[in-house]
Amino acid sequence: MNLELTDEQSFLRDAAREALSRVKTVAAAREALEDPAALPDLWPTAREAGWAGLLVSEDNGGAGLSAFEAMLVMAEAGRVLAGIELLGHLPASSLLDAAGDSRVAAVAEGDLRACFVAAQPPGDLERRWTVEPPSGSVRVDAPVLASDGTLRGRVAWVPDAPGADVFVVVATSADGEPVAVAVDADDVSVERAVRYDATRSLGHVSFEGAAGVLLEGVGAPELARAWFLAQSLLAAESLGAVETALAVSVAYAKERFTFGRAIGSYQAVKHSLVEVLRLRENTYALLLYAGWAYMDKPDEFALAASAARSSAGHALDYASRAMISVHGGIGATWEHDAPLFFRRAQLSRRLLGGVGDATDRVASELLSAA
Amino acid sequence: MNLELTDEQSFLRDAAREALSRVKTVAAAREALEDPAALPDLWPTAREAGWAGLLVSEDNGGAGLSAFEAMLVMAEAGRVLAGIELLGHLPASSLLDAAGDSRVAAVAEGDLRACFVAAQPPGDLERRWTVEPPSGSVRVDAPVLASDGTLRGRVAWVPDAPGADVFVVVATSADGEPVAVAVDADDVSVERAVRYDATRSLGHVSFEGAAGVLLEGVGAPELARAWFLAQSLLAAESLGAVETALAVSVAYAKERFTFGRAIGSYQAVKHSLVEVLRLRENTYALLLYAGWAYMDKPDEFALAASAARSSAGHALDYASRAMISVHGGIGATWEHDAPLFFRRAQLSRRLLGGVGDATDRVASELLSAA
Amino acid sequence: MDLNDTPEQVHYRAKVRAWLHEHKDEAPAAQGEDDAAYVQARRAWQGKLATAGLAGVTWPVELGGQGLGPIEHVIVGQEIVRAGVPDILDVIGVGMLGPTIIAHGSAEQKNRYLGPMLHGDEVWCQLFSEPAAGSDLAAVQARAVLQDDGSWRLSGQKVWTTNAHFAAHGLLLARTDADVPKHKGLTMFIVPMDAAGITIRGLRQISGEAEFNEVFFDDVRLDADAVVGGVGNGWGTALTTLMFERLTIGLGSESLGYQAERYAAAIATDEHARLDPEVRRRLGELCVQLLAVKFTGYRMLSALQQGQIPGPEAGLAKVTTVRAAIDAGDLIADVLGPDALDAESEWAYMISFLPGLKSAGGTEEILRNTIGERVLGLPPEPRLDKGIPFSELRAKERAGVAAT
Amino acid sequence: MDLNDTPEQVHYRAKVRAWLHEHKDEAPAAQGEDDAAYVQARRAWQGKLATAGLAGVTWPVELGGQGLGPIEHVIVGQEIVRAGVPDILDVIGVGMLGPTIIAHGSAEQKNRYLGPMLHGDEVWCQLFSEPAAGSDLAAVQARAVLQDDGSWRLSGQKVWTTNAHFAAHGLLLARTDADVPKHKGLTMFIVPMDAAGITIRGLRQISGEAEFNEVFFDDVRLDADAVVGGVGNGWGTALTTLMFERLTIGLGSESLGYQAERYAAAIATDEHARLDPEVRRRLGELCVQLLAVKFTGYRMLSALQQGQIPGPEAGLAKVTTVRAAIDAGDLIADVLGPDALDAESEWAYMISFLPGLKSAGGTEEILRNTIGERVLGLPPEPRLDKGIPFSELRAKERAGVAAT
Repeated sequence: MNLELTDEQSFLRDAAREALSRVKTVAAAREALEDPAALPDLWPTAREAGWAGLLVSEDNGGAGLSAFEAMLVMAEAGRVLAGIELLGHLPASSLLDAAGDSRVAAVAEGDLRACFVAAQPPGDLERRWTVEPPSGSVRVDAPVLASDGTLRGRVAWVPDAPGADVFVVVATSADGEPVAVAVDADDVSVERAVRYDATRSLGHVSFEGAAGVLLEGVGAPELARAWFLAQSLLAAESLGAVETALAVSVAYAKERFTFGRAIGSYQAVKHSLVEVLRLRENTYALLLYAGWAYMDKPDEFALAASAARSSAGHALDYASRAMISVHGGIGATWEHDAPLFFRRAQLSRRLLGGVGDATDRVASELLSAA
Repeated sequence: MNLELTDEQSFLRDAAREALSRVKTVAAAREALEDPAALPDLWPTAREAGWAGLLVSEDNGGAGLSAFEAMLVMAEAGRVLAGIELLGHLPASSLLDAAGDSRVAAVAEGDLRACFVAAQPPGDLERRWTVEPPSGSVRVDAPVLASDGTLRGRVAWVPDAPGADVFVVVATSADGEPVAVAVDADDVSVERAVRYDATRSLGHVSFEGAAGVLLEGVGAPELARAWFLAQSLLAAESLGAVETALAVSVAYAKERFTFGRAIGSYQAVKHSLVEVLRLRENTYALLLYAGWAYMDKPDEFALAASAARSSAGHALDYASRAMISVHGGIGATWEHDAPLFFRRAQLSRRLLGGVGDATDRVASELLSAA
Repeated sequence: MDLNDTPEQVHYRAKVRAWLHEHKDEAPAAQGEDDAAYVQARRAWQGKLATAGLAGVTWPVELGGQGLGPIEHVIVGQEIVRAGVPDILDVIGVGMLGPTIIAHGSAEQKNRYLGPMLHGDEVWCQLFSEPAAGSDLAAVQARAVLQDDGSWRLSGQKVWTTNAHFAAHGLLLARTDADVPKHKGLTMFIVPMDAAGITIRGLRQISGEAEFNEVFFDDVRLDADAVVGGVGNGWGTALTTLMFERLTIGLGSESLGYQAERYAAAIATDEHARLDPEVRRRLGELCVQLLAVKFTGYRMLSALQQGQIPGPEAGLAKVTTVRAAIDAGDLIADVLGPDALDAESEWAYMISFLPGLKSAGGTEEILRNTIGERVLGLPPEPRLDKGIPFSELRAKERAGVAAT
Repeated sequence: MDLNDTPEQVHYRAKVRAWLHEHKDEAPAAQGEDDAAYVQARRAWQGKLATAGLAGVTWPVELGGQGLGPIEHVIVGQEIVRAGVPDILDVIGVGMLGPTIIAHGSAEQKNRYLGPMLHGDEVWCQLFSEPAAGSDLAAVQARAVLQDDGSWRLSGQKVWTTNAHFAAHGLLLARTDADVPKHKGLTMFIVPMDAAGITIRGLRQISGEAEFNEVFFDDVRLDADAVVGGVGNGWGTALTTLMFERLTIGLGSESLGYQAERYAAAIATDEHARLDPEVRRRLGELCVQLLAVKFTGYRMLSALQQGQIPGPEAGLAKVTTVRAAIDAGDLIADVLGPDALDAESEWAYMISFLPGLKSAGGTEEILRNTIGERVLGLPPEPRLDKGIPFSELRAKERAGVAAT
């Protein structure tokens, strides 16, 4: 057993941190709230760094790495609130790779940007494959692939949909089986949706008789794995944001004085920051679990990834509120970074089933195994 | 508007405190865990003080007071963990009073001790009148009054059932209507059940063709009112326990030193005790609401009493844990009082639908009104 | 114990309701753009309310008020909410600063300022907090230096100032002696907001709206008669304002809009969520808190009516309200999804606003300290700033930062 | 990153498993009455484990151990759980006190004590905490006074002592000099538990069981060679024990029984509750915590294997475990009802036990202080006891209480 990062993993992480440090992503996150054009296009950075092909096998032109390496990159993106379209791209790329789709080399290269139109696998309360509704608490059916090969349906709040070149859509076939269908951007209608966190590219995606290519060899287990991969990536991204929130808050707590003492010497502040650390440590441990399960314990991957997502969502919620609170009034102002982390927390925890569904899945997996 | 206690209310409260101070009830609560016979019989105290007839109208030989006065007495009982059988007696007495039952004078006098065999009124999730199950999360149907006037059914965890003289049972009639039936002790089988808090008299009650007297003029509104009265009384009793837990913890936090400072000077301890105070204040305010609604806003009584119960249950849970925690290791020892308050908290919150059902009822009432 | 109106209160309520019914068409919208025309309309409406006796209800009659009790004040507030019209614009002036001038001001100051304040002719702002003096208010650094002619020269910065951009006057706490311990060298001033050397800048919050302002003072001249309550007595004067602040927040809680019914209505629109036990548990728990706050408010009002001054524990109601409203925002966004976070949504504004409210106005942590010490009698935190001249204290803090 | 066993570990695990399989019938029950016969059976079983190399896995070979790493230690622990047999009886001795003697003891002490300890022939207890010295351990008052003949006379009281009633020896922290600051006047001793003047009294917990003892010392004579690690060095020696305590708790967490699977199994028995979203949310949240603790344990183990010493943040795992288990007890009692609180129920014991565990062993609050300061680098609390002779400090505290 060795849970330290390997040299390659450390290198990947450090290189990501370095590459992302060249762009003022946090400042851009603020500007983009008022001017979407202020958001830098980080896809070229992702291409150059080889992130696009991270999960594509070497045979298909990728780096052949695993989920944990992808999480390391996501954490670095989260650390600086960088809006890179990896949450949509990476799970899609792994499905295209599994199916040996003709586009996979271009996707691995980053010449084509892929978007995963995810569906939540059935559980013991909800027996269908479901996707995000535009509004409200009732999830809706995944798109349907008719027997003539055309795709119909609508999926709301799809991460990284705007501007994607190829969509990998989880659908149900005419006979009710879950399938993956690759659809070119031309056949997809994408309505851009910006909510609260301008760095998060979202779209409502509609298929109205779109022609799709059925991905062969990709069935329920692979589709579930892709869903939980997305959960892990979102968790990792949140972890990175937690780490920044903690570091910035700790620094401020050392230098800000009140009643003659640095505020970090007060238990209320100190214990709250240690609570952020506790949630951070828990989340990191669960990401290790998810990374390990992805490779070596496929039966536990749903549990591990859901637990990581649940932990990360809670951690970022707490950390971003603590960041505001430790900074006193100034932490709630537009010019401060804390609100940007708060925005990230609020929107992220409601995407892809939300933290609530992830927590329920943890219970569901454990209850089913009991 | 005047929410101060009236002189009569203050007198009632002070007299109760005085009467209960004559018995070492907290010490008895500990001894009774090993020897049930150590529990003092406080019914004579209740009789003498006139609590048995508190809610019976003056015409029927009672004091003609209202729910808030009963809550004041319950709070005093809770303050010293006194096991008096008022939780069962008082709602029963009010129903006998409403029906003008022949036994009401003796009940008001305390010559007969009554026991309310409660049923939870229907809500928007559960449409039946239900009673406590012996175990598990599924509530069971209230007893059934056959058309021949005999009663059948079983109700678990009935407060104050052992030794009661007359049982006032919420049942459903042959045509499905909720009714109240008075049954003499001879016709009732009571299995005493002691769990965790030895001061709480509980019984599993069975009716196997018992002959009952239908209480005339008592229908669904009166039965619901009695259920929510019991909720308020339990809430008030918990409030009293919270107040003792707070006072004892504050006193200890002033005199115990660590690292050269009184522990009450540390924010972790101080803020936790202020949290107990906050929960105490909230609960008291809701008891005022319940007392007022009982008299003047019957439509809001279900909401008010459920809110009070929910708040009190949470407050006592928190306060008794804080009491243990502030006292460090010694607070978790058998000889200390803190565990007795903890036991009180743990059992009380699971009686009569539990704090969970009360909280759900708050939501249900507000959602229905929306 | 009686929560119902007395016959006199029933009568008063009816009178208020009748006036509002008759005049409600003259009122501007309850929410409007933050522009000059809207402010002007709100000021005019305040004037009408004042003339009708619906502003300054608890002010003494000889100073233009009604000389009535807190219950009448609340009755007016309830009826204003019920009529769907806006309350007075200058809640801070009439609720907090006016009463401070009534308590500590000179006869001339009362004559000059209270009338125009009450009628909305002159709006006021509160200039207490600074970037380095928030919860530790006695640490203010804005400096007023006495001149040979008896006037003062003021320099420094204030922050979190509501209404500064259209206020005529401000009540300002400044340091006039740095060589004595920090609570002792403070003085309260009335500042004309159009004086030379004042710069006002909007301070945007998470939501993007400028709820507050920063106000900069660059060698601003204040006349000798600007002093309120005596030189060196600023801390005592400020405590009066803070006491009225607590009162205003406490009595005004119903109009904050953080009500159980409102959140329940939002959840009730979702047929699936309203039957979900997990949603109901969360809704129930936060509504219990809000109902408790409502009746805590009545308790406070009742105590006030008996002549009692609310203690610091009254601040717990705000803690409870903010927490419960945060939980409500969370729950509603969980149920409604990302659209609840849309810039146009009423919930997005609330979700954005609350984290700041939690930190503002004396943080929850300081409040808990105060209540623990003054209400529960727990021993104080070790204070490292006691009895030390303010100037030395600042030097020590700077040394502390450099050392870490 | 690799969570799987290496080939060597696979081999080691197989060997351990084979031995346990072969000998498990010789083991006593995992839980038994707290009587002499059961203790004797457990001691004998410890002897067999030690002889087979399954006790003291990380102790040096020359002192009777296996000289292996923490992973092998954990493998043994996992296989013992798997085999359903009890672990060694004297976890405190072998896990914490033995390593302290190995680090600080004399050659004679190592020779005399370690062998019998490892084999269960002599059980040990830890005599550190006192009624007024719990989380503030350096405040111990038990007094050892040097005699002219070089022996010591010990008086005082210890508390929270596990196994004292059948221990042969105790490791005891005493004050030997009250005229120096409190950390400096302490010395560590080995105490024969059958010495004249020692009284042991069981200390019952909420559950009614005597998990711990109080131990009273009335002028107990200790030989000169009872000192471990030097006179006046007791604090440093104690820190070593505390570090091994953290390690033992960290590495032993799997056998505590606070596992996600166990709680899920309890809920799964209730067909209604297992489909209730509110129950599932609570179950999911607490299980997330417990799964995190499990993998945090692996992280710690991996770091140990690389030669790193776990920092104080390792204590957060205990905080998380206790909280999650408290939540689990709550949830299970909510679902099962009052029967979960029956004296015979496994849940009643857990529900009763946890609140004390939360306060014990260095409270959560002290731990958060330590982590905040040592891991996050936050400034310390003001310390009022620094550099003050212990005798004066006590006088000040007494004055403080008198004043309130």
